[in-house]
Amino acid sequence: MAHIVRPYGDTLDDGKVQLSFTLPVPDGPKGRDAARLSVLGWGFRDCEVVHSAAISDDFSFYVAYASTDRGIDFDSAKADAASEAEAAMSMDEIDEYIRAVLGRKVVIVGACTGFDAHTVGIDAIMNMKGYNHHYGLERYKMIEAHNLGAQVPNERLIEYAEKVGADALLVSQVVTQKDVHIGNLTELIELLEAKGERGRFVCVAGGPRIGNKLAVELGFDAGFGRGSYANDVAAFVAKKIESKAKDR
Amino acid sequence: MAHIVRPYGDTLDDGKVQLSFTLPVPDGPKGRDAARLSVLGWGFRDCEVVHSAAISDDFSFYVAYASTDRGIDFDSAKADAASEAEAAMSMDEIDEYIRAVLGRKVVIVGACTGFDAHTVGIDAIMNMKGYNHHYGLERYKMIEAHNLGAQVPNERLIEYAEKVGADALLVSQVVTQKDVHIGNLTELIELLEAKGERGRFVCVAGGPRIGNKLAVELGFDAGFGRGSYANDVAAFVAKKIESKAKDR
Amino acid sequence: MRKKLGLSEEKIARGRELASAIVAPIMEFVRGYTTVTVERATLRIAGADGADADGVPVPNKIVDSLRSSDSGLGDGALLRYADAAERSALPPEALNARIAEGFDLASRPVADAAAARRKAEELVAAGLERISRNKRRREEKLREFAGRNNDPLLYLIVATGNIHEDVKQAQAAALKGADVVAVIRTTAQSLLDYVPYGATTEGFGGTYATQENFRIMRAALDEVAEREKRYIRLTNYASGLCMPEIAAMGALERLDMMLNDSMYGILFRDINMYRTFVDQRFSRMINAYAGITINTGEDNYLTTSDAFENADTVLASQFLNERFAYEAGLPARLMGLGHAYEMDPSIKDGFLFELAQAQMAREIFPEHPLKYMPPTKFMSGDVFQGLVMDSMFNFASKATGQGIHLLGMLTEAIHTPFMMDRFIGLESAKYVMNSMSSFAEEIEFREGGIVRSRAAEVLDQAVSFLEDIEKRGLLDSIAAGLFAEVKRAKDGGKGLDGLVKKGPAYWNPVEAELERALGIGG
Amino acid sequence: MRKKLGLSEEKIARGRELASAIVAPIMEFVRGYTTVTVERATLRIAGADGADADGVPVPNKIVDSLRSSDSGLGDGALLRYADAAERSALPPEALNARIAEGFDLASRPVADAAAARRKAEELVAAGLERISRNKRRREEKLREFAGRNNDPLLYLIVATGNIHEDVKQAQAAALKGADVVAVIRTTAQSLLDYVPYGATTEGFGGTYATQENFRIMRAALDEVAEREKRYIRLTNYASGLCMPEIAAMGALERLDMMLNDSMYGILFRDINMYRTFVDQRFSRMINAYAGITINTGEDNYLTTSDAFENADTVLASQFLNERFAYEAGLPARLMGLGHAYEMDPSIKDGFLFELAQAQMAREIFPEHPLKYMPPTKFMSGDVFQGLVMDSMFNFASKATGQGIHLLGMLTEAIHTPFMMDRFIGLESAKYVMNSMSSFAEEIEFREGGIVRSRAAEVLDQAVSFLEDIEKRGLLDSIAAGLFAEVKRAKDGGKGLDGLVKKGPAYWNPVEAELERALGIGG
Ligand code: B12
Ligand code: B12
Ligand SMILES: Cc1ncc(COP(=O)(O)O)c(C=O)c1O
Ligand SMILES: Cc1ncc(COP(=O)(O)O)c(C=O)c1O
Repeated sequence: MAHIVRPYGDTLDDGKVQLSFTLPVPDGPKGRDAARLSVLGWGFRDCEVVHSAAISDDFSFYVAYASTDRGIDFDSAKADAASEAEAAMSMDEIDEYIRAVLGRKVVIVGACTGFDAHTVGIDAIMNMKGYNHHYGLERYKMIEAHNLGAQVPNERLIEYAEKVGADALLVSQVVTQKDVHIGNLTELIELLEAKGERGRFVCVAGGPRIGNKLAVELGFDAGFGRGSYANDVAAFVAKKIESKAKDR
Repeated sequence: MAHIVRPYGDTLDDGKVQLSFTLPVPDGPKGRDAARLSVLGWGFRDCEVVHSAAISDDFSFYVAYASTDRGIDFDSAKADAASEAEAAMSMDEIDEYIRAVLGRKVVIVGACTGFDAHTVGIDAIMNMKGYNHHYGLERYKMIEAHNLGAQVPNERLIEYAEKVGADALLVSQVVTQKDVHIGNLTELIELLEAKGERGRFVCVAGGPRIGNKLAVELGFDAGFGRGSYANDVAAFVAKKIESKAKDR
Repeated sequence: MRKKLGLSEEKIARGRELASAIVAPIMEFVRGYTTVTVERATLRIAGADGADADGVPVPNKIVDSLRSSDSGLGDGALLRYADAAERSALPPEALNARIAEGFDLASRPVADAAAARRKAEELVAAGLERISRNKRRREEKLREFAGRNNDPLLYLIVATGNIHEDVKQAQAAALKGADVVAVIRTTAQSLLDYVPYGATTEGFGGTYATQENFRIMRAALDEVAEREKRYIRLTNYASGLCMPEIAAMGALERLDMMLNDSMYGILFRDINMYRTFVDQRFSRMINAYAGITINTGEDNYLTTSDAFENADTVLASQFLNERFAYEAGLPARLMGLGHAYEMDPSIKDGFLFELAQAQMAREIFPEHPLKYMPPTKFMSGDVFQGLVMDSMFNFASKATGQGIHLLGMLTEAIHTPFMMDRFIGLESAKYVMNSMSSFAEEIEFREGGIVRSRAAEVLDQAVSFLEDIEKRGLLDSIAAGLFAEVKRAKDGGKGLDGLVKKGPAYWNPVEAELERALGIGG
Repeated sequence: MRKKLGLSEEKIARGRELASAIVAPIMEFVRGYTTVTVERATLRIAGADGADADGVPVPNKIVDSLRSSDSGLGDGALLRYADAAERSALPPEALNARIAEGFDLASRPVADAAAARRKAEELVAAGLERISRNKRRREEKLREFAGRNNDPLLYLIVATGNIHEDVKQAQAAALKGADVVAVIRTTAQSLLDYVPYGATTEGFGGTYATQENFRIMRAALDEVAEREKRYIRLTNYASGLCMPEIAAMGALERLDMMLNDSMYGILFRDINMYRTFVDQRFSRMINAYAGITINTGEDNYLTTSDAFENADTVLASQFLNERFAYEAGLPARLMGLGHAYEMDPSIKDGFLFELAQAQMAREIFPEHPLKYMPPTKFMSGDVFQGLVMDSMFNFASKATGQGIHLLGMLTEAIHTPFMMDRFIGLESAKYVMNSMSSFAEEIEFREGGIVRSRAAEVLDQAVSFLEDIEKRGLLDSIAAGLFAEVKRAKDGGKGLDGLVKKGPAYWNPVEAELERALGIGG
């Protein structure tokens, strides 16, 4: 049986949602009605526009509460494949796993690509000291980690990965405005494919606005969003290498 | 030509909306996906669930940003009929109007009905001192205002209105939980109709969650929401009395 | 608590002196009267409970039938109930059931007065022992979980109308850090001259206060308390036409706090003033005996009158509430005197005026766990701005060492709280208060500055205001609209017909025992 | 400004002394060098502008061709440009057009050096006069609209990538109360060794800094200023590989503030350190001459290292930035030294530590219009909690008399600001700052309390840190990763190849005139 869930304000299935948005119209009674009609147009009912204010002569800001009847089947919701690894294995367990199953060090190359200068995210995953009480990949006994830093062109990343015989590429993308990250990530995969090397590396993308879904769509093996840690990625990479080996 | 408007984040027609809501499911990757699917299910695209948190074991809170393609025709938005009166006439102008057009004092009886004990709203409209630099009806030379206060049963309001020969009834409703205001307002109209007296009075409802639309649906002549002032109501009532007189 | 304002101790003493003088004639009057709900409360402590098929509670059936009988209520109701218990040899539950089915106590005069008295004393002792047990249990748990509550206590309301839905929301709130949960009553329960019976699932803007609802919520909060090792206080309203009865029910079910004000019912519910003064005393004696903290309602003044202009009326009312509370045997540590952060947000330095008021209350009432209410009046549909106002309030509260902190809701102007509203309120308050935790110890207010001058000015005004009231008398002052800009006629308002002059044979062992235990002469 | 922390004046003096000692050898080096962008900036002030069909700017064409010619850049570029102007008798616009079309300055040696010098001086005088006119205009408007700005100045960013869209958002922000509008540059413009030409509509995370974009935005803000009778300051970034050129363009288009740090490029953009130190000096001289306030980038330290642990590096960098700025002729009142509210929000009393840091900066740099940055690192997708953090920051800023206040955005962790985010930021800051407007005058910090102790401790640490740097030398300290936990090799990083040793015949009348006007010996 479907397990339908709807938003909860103060009673089960009341469907209450808070919204805020700007409209490119002047503030005033007509603007408020436009806001109400907009919310109704998005399929909500019982819309109350509880606040409106002029942002400028031509723009106005609205806060609204409304109800929805449209629930979803909770069973259709999927935990992000990559984040299923969440807390799956600890650093020691992963080292042990690699030793036991692969019997050799895993080589991982990471970088924040394109013009993106945000190093903190990739550092959080790779640097010795790690992040939020999770050590980074450099500390793993069975991982050889190379962190190329930020502003790294895709070509250089691939070149370097070839040089050190990498098993996996970790790519961080933080700036997403105008979908610049999509371009950067797509380019990497296309370059690899053009060289016939896509199969050679496990490719992982990460960043606060990157989800597993998006990453997979763009041709990566997985994507890791905010709140992910080195052991999530390490576990994923290790298992993926193993399963790739089996597939062959 | 239709003048379609959509929400504006930082670019025309990007359709960006902020949402927050609770789902009756535990927090976690699956909950976040449920939140995302919910937002998509409401017809938005590019949903980013930017925050999730556990409210309890079984409830979780989400903040999301998403885009909509569904705009509305701005020309279909209507300024609230009652609030069109907004700033229409000042106290002096209204007194002048009543004197000139009706030639007699207008009698208005107001109350906050049912068990609703919020007097501040009806006082703001009726009391001498008024609200936010708008004098109340008691100060109008050409209006005889009777404020019955709060917790007034509908029967008593009607009785009193009959006694003083009122032209108009003003009803305030502030508490709206479980739609208790709908019941109170509907009852008043039904009582008047049962007595064949609906036509005798201009009936006006008011309160922070009352809109003109709702009031008219419930059988009132108009409704006034938050931010309305004595002169809005007085102007409406005076004109309505005149038009009723003409209709006869 | 370090004093920082340099307030005149003399002025403060003068305020207290005036409050005593104002309250004395009221107490004089009060001691000569009982009310229908005082009698019902007495009966409840002795075991009267339940309701008939139409929902009329057993205590009401007893009191109503006595009132309309020849004997009236002048002798009190308890002796008749005890006589019936004695004669029938039934335990209270069975006797209650018989009364619910129609058995009329008033139909028979007392058989053996001495035996009835003994029975009454026995029943009362059992009731009071249950209350004492509750008090001990609370104290034990507070000791066991010492140091686990927030300071100030974070107080949240639930108000779904359905006790079972309330339980979910209350447990969620408690899990996330609330120290106090108040179940808001349904709109207008204040005006009912009876307390409904049983678990309820339908209310408007709140949930009926019933003894069963108290019990259900108490159990739910105790469950979270054990899990979190943090005692969760439960609050309701001993207010309106049934103040003493609700106090009794709360005492029997281990509530920890009660909204309970000496004048709120008069001013904000148009309840008759004589009735209210009699009821408030009895209700407070019960609260005192049960170790229940009262929360007074000064915050309500600021919803109808301006916080900047009328700050002195809040302080004056605090002096009066304190005096009335002492008269009822409440120690200072159970007096959650109320005030509120209701300054117009557009006032320059409004925050400093709020700090002055809160710090002043803190220094004048040093042992009292002041109850500080959030912005409500100037909250609007702009939930973002509202959240920021609440944050300034959270700051002011922690900065001045308030005791009981009602969490503001960003949706205050829109609806009774959604579950997520409460969550946002809690999380943001915890962040602010932790982030400026030691602020109160850190800072001094400059001599001659805005904060000190404002506090001194408000104290001055409050003392003049009390002087004025003393001259006119409290009843006439209320009639003249000196409080909250509301005028109330002495013999107007609801519930006056429930006021009863005590007869020469009036006998109430609950009252006597409470007076004895609390050390307040009858 | 009343001092409240009781900081040791000796320690402060020691900090300044160390900064001088650290900066002196760098200045020694700097005076012997020019860079490609210093030359291009000089050319721009003399009138060089425009770009060829491929978008290569005229100043770059000149400098690149000279560099690759036999003569090189050692003599400076201006004389050649002036010589061409003199010989062709063309006004700069026409000459620029010819260069854009392919005319190569390097192809001909200087004809009449004396005539070329005269021409150069004439061109430079015209450029500098335009800059001076801008400065006078700004001063007049500030006088005319005196008292209409907020205090601190409220600073907002726009970053749509499209200058025309930016204009809408900037005007909306200014109308709602912003005093300063900064147009954030597109991602990675820092790393371009040229400045794009013309109006632009495509950028990522920001809009290209071009002279035409400056002009468009300047006009848009002047329009609002006249309507609102409030001068609106315009800000951009004289930072990255083209610091001096952007400073020149900003001076020519009457920008009012420039992000401009002596070490930011090295640490956060991996630009070579020698190159940066040369560029920063020339850019700052231009800013000083134009009356443009610089904003330094200490806030960036706290995005990579911890605000509690590394507070001293911020103060040390402020001392260094101040010294570098004095060396370039900037008066204290044009030094918007940076810092930021970046304490982990879960730290108990974190707000007090922030207060300590902000108050300390205020007292150590009393005439400097400190630039205070909002929380960014600990902002999350929880926009509600983020708004509350921003409110605490707004409070701290007003409470410590900061000069330039960057408004926090509740969506900081999500996207570049939506129009409504900016609106919420402005409205909430105005409310908070008005509500606690006089707070700074009202309060004192307790002696021996957290705030005073923390400030003294950070000052101590900063002085030790500077002592360490003095011992190692600044360049080696950077190489060793002492700042922001980033290591930079002396000859590593971008742009080193743009560094040029001044030849014996090096001639730069812009530099000479600036040094003269600013009273800083060559
Ligand atoms: C610090 C910071 C900076 C610093 C960067 C310093 C540095 N060395 O990294 C400085 C000041 C230099 C900076 C500059 C800019 N920034 Co910035 N910055 C931030 C800030 C405040 C924090 C980012 C951060 O450090 N987060 C902490 C880390 C640990 O989190 P994280 O990156 O999400 O990483 C975690 C996960 O995502 C994941 N992860 C990340 N990468 C990877 C990779 C892999 C393989 C895996 C498995 C996982 C993984 O694991 C990490 C740990 O859990 C954010 C706002 C915010 N609060 O988020 C803005 C922000 C990211 N910046 C932004 C912008 C626009 C810029 C600029 C472009 C602005 C400008 N025009 O000048 C510049 C230029 C930078 C450039 N060219 O890229 C925007 C991006 C908007 C967008 N969505 O497009 C943000 C969101 C601010 C905003 N609201 O405008 N920035
Ligand atoms: C003050 C106040 C009180 C005071 C009332 C004092 C008094 N004498 O009025 C007290 C403390 C007594 C009180 C009690 C309760 N309150 Co109350 N209260 C408020 C508060 C804080 C402000 C209301 C106010 O005064 N607004 C100012 C006036 C001027 O605005 P207004 O009413 O909107 O009126 C304007 C317009 O609406 C219009 N208007 C109003 N009436 C009319 C009539 C006509 C004819 C016209 C033309 C115009 C008009 O004109 C006015 C001027 O512009 C609001 C929260 C808020 N900030 O809005 C909660 C609020 C209204 N209360 C609420 C509740 C639930 C209660 C209680 C039921 C709680 C309880 N269970 O105990 C009780 C019981 C009251 C009862 N039985 O009705 C809820 C209602 C939720 C809902 N939507 O159902 C609110 C929204 C708070 C909340 N979030 O929970 N309350
Ligand atoms: C003392 C007191 N009693 C009761 C109430 C609640 O109102 P009601 O009278 O509807 O129960 C309040 C509300 O603030 C109060 O302060
Ligand atoms: C001094 C300085 N320059 C420049 C920037 C902007 O970064 P970018 O290098 O991308 O222009 C900052 C950002 O905070 C800064 O502080």
